[in-house]
Amino acid sequence: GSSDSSSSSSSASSAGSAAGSSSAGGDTSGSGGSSGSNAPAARGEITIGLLATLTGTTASDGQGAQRGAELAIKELNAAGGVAGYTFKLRAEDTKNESNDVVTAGVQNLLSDDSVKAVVTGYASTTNFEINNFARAGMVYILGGGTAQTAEIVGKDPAKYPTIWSVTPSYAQYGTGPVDLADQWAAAGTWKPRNKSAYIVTSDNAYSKGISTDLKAYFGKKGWSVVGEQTVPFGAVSDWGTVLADIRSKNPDYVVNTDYQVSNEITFLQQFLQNPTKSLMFLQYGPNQPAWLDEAKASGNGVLYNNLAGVIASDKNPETVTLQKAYQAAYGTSAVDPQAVITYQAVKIYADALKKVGDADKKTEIGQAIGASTTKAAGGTIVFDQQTHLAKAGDDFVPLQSFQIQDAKPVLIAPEKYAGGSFVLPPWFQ
Amino acid sequence: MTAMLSVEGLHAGYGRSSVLRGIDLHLDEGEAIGLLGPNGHGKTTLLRCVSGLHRPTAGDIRFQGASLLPLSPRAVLRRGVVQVPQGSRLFPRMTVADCLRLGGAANPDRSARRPLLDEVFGLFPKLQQRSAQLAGTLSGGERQMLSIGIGLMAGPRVLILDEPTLGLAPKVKHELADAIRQLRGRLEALVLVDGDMDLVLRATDRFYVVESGQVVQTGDSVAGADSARMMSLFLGDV
Amino acid sequence: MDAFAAILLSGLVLGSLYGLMASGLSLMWSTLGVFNFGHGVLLALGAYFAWTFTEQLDLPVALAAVLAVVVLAVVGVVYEIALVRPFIRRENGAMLVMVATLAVTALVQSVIQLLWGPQLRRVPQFTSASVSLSGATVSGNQLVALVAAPVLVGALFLVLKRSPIGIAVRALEQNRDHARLVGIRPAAVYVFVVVIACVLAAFAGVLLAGIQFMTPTMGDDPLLRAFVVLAFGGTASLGGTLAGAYLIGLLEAATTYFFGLSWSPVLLFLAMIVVLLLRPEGLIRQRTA
Amino acid sequence: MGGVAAPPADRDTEAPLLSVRGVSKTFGKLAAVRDVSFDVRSGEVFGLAGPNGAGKSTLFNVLTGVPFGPDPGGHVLLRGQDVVGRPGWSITRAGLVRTFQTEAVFDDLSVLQNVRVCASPSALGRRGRVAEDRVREALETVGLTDGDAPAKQLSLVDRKRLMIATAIVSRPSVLLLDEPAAGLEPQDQDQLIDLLRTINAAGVTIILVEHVLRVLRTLCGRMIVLDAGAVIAGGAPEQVLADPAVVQAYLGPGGAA
Amino acid sequence: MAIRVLRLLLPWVVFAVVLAVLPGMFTSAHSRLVLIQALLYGVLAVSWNLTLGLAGIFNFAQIAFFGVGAYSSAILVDRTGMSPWLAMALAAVSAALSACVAFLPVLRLRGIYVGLATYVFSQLCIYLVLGQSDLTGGSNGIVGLPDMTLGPVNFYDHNRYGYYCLGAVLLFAVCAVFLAISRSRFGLSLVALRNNEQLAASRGIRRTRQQFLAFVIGAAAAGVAGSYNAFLNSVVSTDVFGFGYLTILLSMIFLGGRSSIPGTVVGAVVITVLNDRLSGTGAWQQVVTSAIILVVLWVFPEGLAGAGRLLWRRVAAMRGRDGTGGSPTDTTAAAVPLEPAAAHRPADHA
Ligand SMILES: Nc1ncnc2c1ncn2[C@@H]1O[C@H](COP(=O)(O)OP(=O)(O)OP(=O)(O)O)[C@@H](O)[C@H]1O
Ligand SMILES: Nc1ncnc2c1ncn2[C@@H]1O[C@H](COP(=O)(O)OP(=O)(O)OP(=O)(O)O)[C@@H](O)[C@H]1O
Ligand SMILES: [Mg+2]
Ligand SMILES: [Mg+2]
Repeated sequence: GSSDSSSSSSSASSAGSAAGSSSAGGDTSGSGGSSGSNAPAARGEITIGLLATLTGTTASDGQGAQRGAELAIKELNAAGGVAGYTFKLRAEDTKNESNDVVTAGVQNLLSDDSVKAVVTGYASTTNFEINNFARAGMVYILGGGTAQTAEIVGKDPAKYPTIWSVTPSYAQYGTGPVDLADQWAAAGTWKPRNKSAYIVTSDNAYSKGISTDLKAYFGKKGWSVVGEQTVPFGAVSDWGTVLADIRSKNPDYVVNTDYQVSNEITFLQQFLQNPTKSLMFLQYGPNQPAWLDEAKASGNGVLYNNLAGVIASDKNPETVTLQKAYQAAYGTSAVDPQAVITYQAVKIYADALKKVGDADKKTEIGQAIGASTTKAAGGTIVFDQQTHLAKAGDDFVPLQSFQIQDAKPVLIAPEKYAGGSFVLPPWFQ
Repeated sequence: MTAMLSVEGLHAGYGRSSVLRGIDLHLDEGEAIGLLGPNGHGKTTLLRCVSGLHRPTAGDIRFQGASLLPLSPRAVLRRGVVQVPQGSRLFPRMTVADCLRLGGAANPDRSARRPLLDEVFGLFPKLQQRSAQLAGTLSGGERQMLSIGIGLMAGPRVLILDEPTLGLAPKVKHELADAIRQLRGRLEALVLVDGDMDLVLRATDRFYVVESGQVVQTGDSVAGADSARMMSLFLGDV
Repeated sequence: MDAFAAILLSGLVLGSLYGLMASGLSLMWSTLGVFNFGHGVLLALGAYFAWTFTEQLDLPVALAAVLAVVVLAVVGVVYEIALVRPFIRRENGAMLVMVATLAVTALVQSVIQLLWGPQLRRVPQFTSASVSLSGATVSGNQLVALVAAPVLVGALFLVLKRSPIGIAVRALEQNRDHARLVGIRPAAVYVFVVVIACVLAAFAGVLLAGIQFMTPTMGDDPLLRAFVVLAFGGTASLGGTLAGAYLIGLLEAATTYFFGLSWSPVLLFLAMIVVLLLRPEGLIRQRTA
Repeated sequence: MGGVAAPPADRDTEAPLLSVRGVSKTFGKLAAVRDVSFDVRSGEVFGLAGPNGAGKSTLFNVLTGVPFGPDPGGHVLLRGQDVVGRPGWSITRAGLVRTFQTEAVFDDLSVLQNVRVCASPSALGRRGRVAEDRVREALETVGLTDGDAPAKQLSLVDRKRLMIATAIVSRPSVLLLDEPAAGLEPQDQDQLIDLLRTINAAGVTIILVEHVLRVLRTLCGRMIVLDAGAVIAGGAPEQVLADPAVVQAYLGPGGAA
Repeated sequence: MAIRVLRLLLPWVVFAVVLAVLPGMFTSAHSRLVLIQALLYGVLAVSWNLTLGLAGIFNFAQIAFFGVGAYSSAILVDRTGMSPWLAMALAAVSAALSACVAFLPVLRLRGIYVGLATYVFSQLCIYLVLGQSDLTGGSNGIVGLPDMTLGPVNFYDHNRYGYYCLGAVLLFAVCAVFLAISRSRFGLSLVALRNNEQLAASRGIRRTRQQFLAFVIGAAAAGVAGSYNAFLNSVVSTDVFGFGYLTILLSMIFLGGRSSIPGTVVGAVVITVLNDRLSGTGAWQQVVTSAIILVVLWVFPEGLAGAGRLLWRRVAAMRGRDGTGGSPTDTTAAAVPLEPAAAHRPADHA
């Protein structure tokens, strides 16, 4: 019966009806093609490519990314498509982000004539595929590795009209935690003893970049960084020596930029065995549902922030919509940050396609994307023309800061969306 | 009366080359037989078949009426058929004592282990002196003694010795020949393969000559010792 | 003083974890002469089974761990029959087994992903007990590892040193034909060894799954670490392996404290070369027979 | 210690080809070789006998630089040059070549390749032609005809032949043979004797470790007997084998029959 | 004699023709890329086979040599603007130099210990790359390397036709060189050392020197492969040192058959194509590929080369029965014994 429904749905969708939703459900590879026979080629089903780590160590990220793109496509098709096009997804597995595999995946998408745009949460560690897509004039909307993206695009933005990042520069990660602490100190909610900070870094580009920025910014704001430790990238099962050093330095503020969920759980738990009176900031990890599930009440008091993912506030209507749709499709309202990226990317592409009207005019579509303003679950996406990254800031994509309170994340900044305010962590009592 | 051990029409080979081509022989209780024959004509292969290390392609091997062919080397050993292999590297990184212990572990009769060990040390005092040395560092002759010692520790009913005197100094060879004669008393039967024809003929009752994978001659050891044909076959013309 | 205690405890905890992982590997190497690349994925498999028993069947962790170990013991039998037995007697048997275990690693990792999905998961810790030593604390599974590693590996060491099965294992490795002639059944010994290795891997997996999140590839990192441990401590004996594990653990703890952890492989390699230059017989005294 | 003095070199003014001076080797408490001295003249066949474990193979190991346990003591002068402490390959290239007690050949190579790989001292040598001639000559000498046969499939006798071929192809000045006749039947022993005579006649000095007395008697001009690492007798075979100390330690009551 | 030469050359001519014809048959960018990756893996696997297969050394540093080659050419091109061709040549040199370091432990170690030490060496390379981020770009890697060109021809054009040709030439060259080595006395000495080191030493073969040469030659080839890979993807990052390469290459070598060059090449092609065919199936890709490898190992422990030999023997036997072929002076018999034991029946030595 399913083949019946899909053929009927594709003809229906080409007629602009909403009935197409039944086929877009879970079928990502898509049988496709049958609609092309009775519709003009330019108005048939087109493919959106996805690069994602569907297997391997970070498979859960890859699946998140796939869900986001799938959901967006399902919604678009349900709404009757865009400019006469309906969409299907073609996912390429980038496994462990090795260059050969990424090159092959990129090539597969580029050689598939029905692919008109490619989205990704992240595809490679270096984002080198940007060059391949730019050379082929393919629309490529990505999320992670913003420093690499800015580095590649920034040299000659004109060469990359079709490359855009829905994630803003990570620069704010390097300032946000410091600014907040200064605010609390000024407001008297928290009294630092000597404005000392301790930074733990994991040996990878992301963590190192943020730690470097933080260190500089701490210094600029009159803090002293009393200690720094770098741990190897990968699972760290014992933080004893790092914590010993922290205890001996007894800083006001501890920042751990090792974003890996399990490392941050272990770090916190081992810290709590004998805590110092320090604020505890953990980079990114607590955003993951798995972190909260595991930490539960022991996470109370922990600070973290996020540039990706939905704005965790009912005050943002797009968030509510996305959460509902996600709940309906996948049975959870905890939208994976990777899903937010690809969901937004597909939607932004669709809007640009609507404007241009022809999926093959990729450069025009790219330019339309660059000029677009999109209110989305993660904030308002406007692109910086120099780096092709989304702009950061409270009116654009905000840096959301959270504190765990009563085993739940509470958004404490920016003011605009905040649902609560900072309290002293329990270990200060 | 059926023979204690009998080999009937045995064929065996390695890959495509056939080594044994229909061997027939038998061993009665209380008997010692010798296998003679030029190098590389299948004696060792025959013995490997008996102890279950090598699967023959045709024929049968029976021990006290029951076929040994389906049995694993361990099961053959449990029936009391113990083989001392030719030119073994032994267990190079185990001590002499451990090697002997290993041999003893194969002996179902625990209480016999201690006396057996004494017996082995009596036979080869050198092993006792060297009992803490690694087997891999023994001299060629010492290794040969240890190999026999391991076999004896298993408490054999039928002992099969494959070239036990290979590389032994004359004196030890004589001692070993004496030891083999002594052993005969405690064993139910003995099979001896050795290059030293003299020794074989002196230590056994009957002999078989194996050539090109077949028994070409058999006879009484005492008579064989005089046989002109034997002399010409093996001693060459000195 | 605090720092010293922290480094010591940390080093011991890491050493115990590494020791548990490396000893299974070293056991198979020193007895069968093969390198088991599948050790990491066996560890993951143990963890996933333990997770299923705790979460799906609601069993207490200790029971789940025991069940997981039992399941892995059964897996070990299959593993031996499918991956070791068919190859080990062949020419280049060691390399064939190595490649077969590599292939099965990829296979089982994918199967885990297909069966359990890629979500991050954790197994509850065995205990919430903790022990402090002048400010440094070990708790939960770390504590269990600290105690279990020397006990388990020590027990295994004794078994291999003293028991008949231990002698049989060594004999088989050194001379297969002669070992069979003294009544050793290679199949039984191989199964024994592989099962023990699997059991050790499963136990390490359950411990680790309480400390960090589980992924199908969770065993890769420990496997690589065990590699380094073996390079340093040698595979000649379990004692050496355990010593190597503690050495690496302490070195890691100390280098983290003083330089940051990333430098320990570099230091290790340098140490290795220095050792080699100082000790002409090599890292591990090898006897040429 | 020292045991009986080694047979004095003849009155030839010519210096001995190989001169072993006070060589010892100990493993822990065990002195496997103790203060052994003897001279070997160019062109002779020199016998070395002694009970099992007397230290004959160990002595060979010392002479040919097999790295084994602690460093040996004493000097081994080959044409006046001390070779003790030099690596095995370099001693071989200096002309001191040995065979092992077990018939060792390279199993994965063919007969021809086995000899070829041993032919040139430098394996990358450019003197291909000369070496090929020598390879053929060595195989002819030992009587191996099928060069393409894989070494793995050789019979014991042929393995021994091949082992000798690989040793003589580099035209050693001294050839050390460790029990070449072990496990051979009388006929094959005779062939071996002939072979060694041929090799010796071609100018190769031979040191022969053997338990088969017939071979020793037939081939050797002089011999020594080791016991417990030390030389207990030396001289012409007939005389040495009648020596009561030798009978007591080595030959046993059966004597040299 | 002429027939002999012809027989010797024939497989090479066929090989060259196949290499030349393939791109004409597979023109799509996708299949072209698959072919190119097969070539790359082929080069790497054959180069690894020198130490792993022929010399029997557990050398796990080959991937490090590959990575060093990739990085050094990327750095040279990126920092100095050097021509990629020169950089590729220098990649061979730098990989060979790194082999000198990796060889240090091999001086004293044997067997699996060599594997452990060389593995640690490749880990060390990763840390050096990450540590020297000013030079290497650290974990950002080096992105945007220029395409290789020859005169007016850009290798990226026409679906990377140029890269294909270069890869084909490299593979052909590597195979030819390595076959020559395995037949040479140098190659024989490596086998001799693998079989019996003590005996080899007593025959004047210098283990350290011969194995060192094998290391360095293999490393140089791997370095070139690394450089090729860097320009092909126009990026280098630490994944060139990754465990992934190790696994995939080992599968190729053993699927194809360890000491056989054609086997290794076929193994590389099979695995690459298989991975590509299954790339849409998620985790099933690994399941199927690994299962196939296991089955081949079970059935043909000598890999596809072993299977091929078996087949060839069957065919030869059939031809023999027909009386149409298999002349008694068949010279290929030296390399592939058709009737190994028949000539050595015991009776022959009586
Ligand atoms: N593992 C093997 N693979 C192939 N051929 C073998 C194998 N073992 C022995 N052979 C061959 O089988 C034949 C018989 O060998 P076997 O060892 O049985 O002879 P033997 O009579 O015991 O000789 P010896 O007196 O030398 O001990 C020989 O030609 C030998 O080359
Ligand atoms: N590495 C070692 N460690 C300890 N002892 C050793 C070592 N190598 C040899 N030995 C001992 O040194 C003595 C001399 O051994 P060697 O092999 O030289 O004897 P041999 O004269 O060749 O005897 P055979 O005639 O039996 O071959 C033996 O007792 C042996 O056990
Ligand atoms: Mg035999
Ligand atoms: Mg000896």
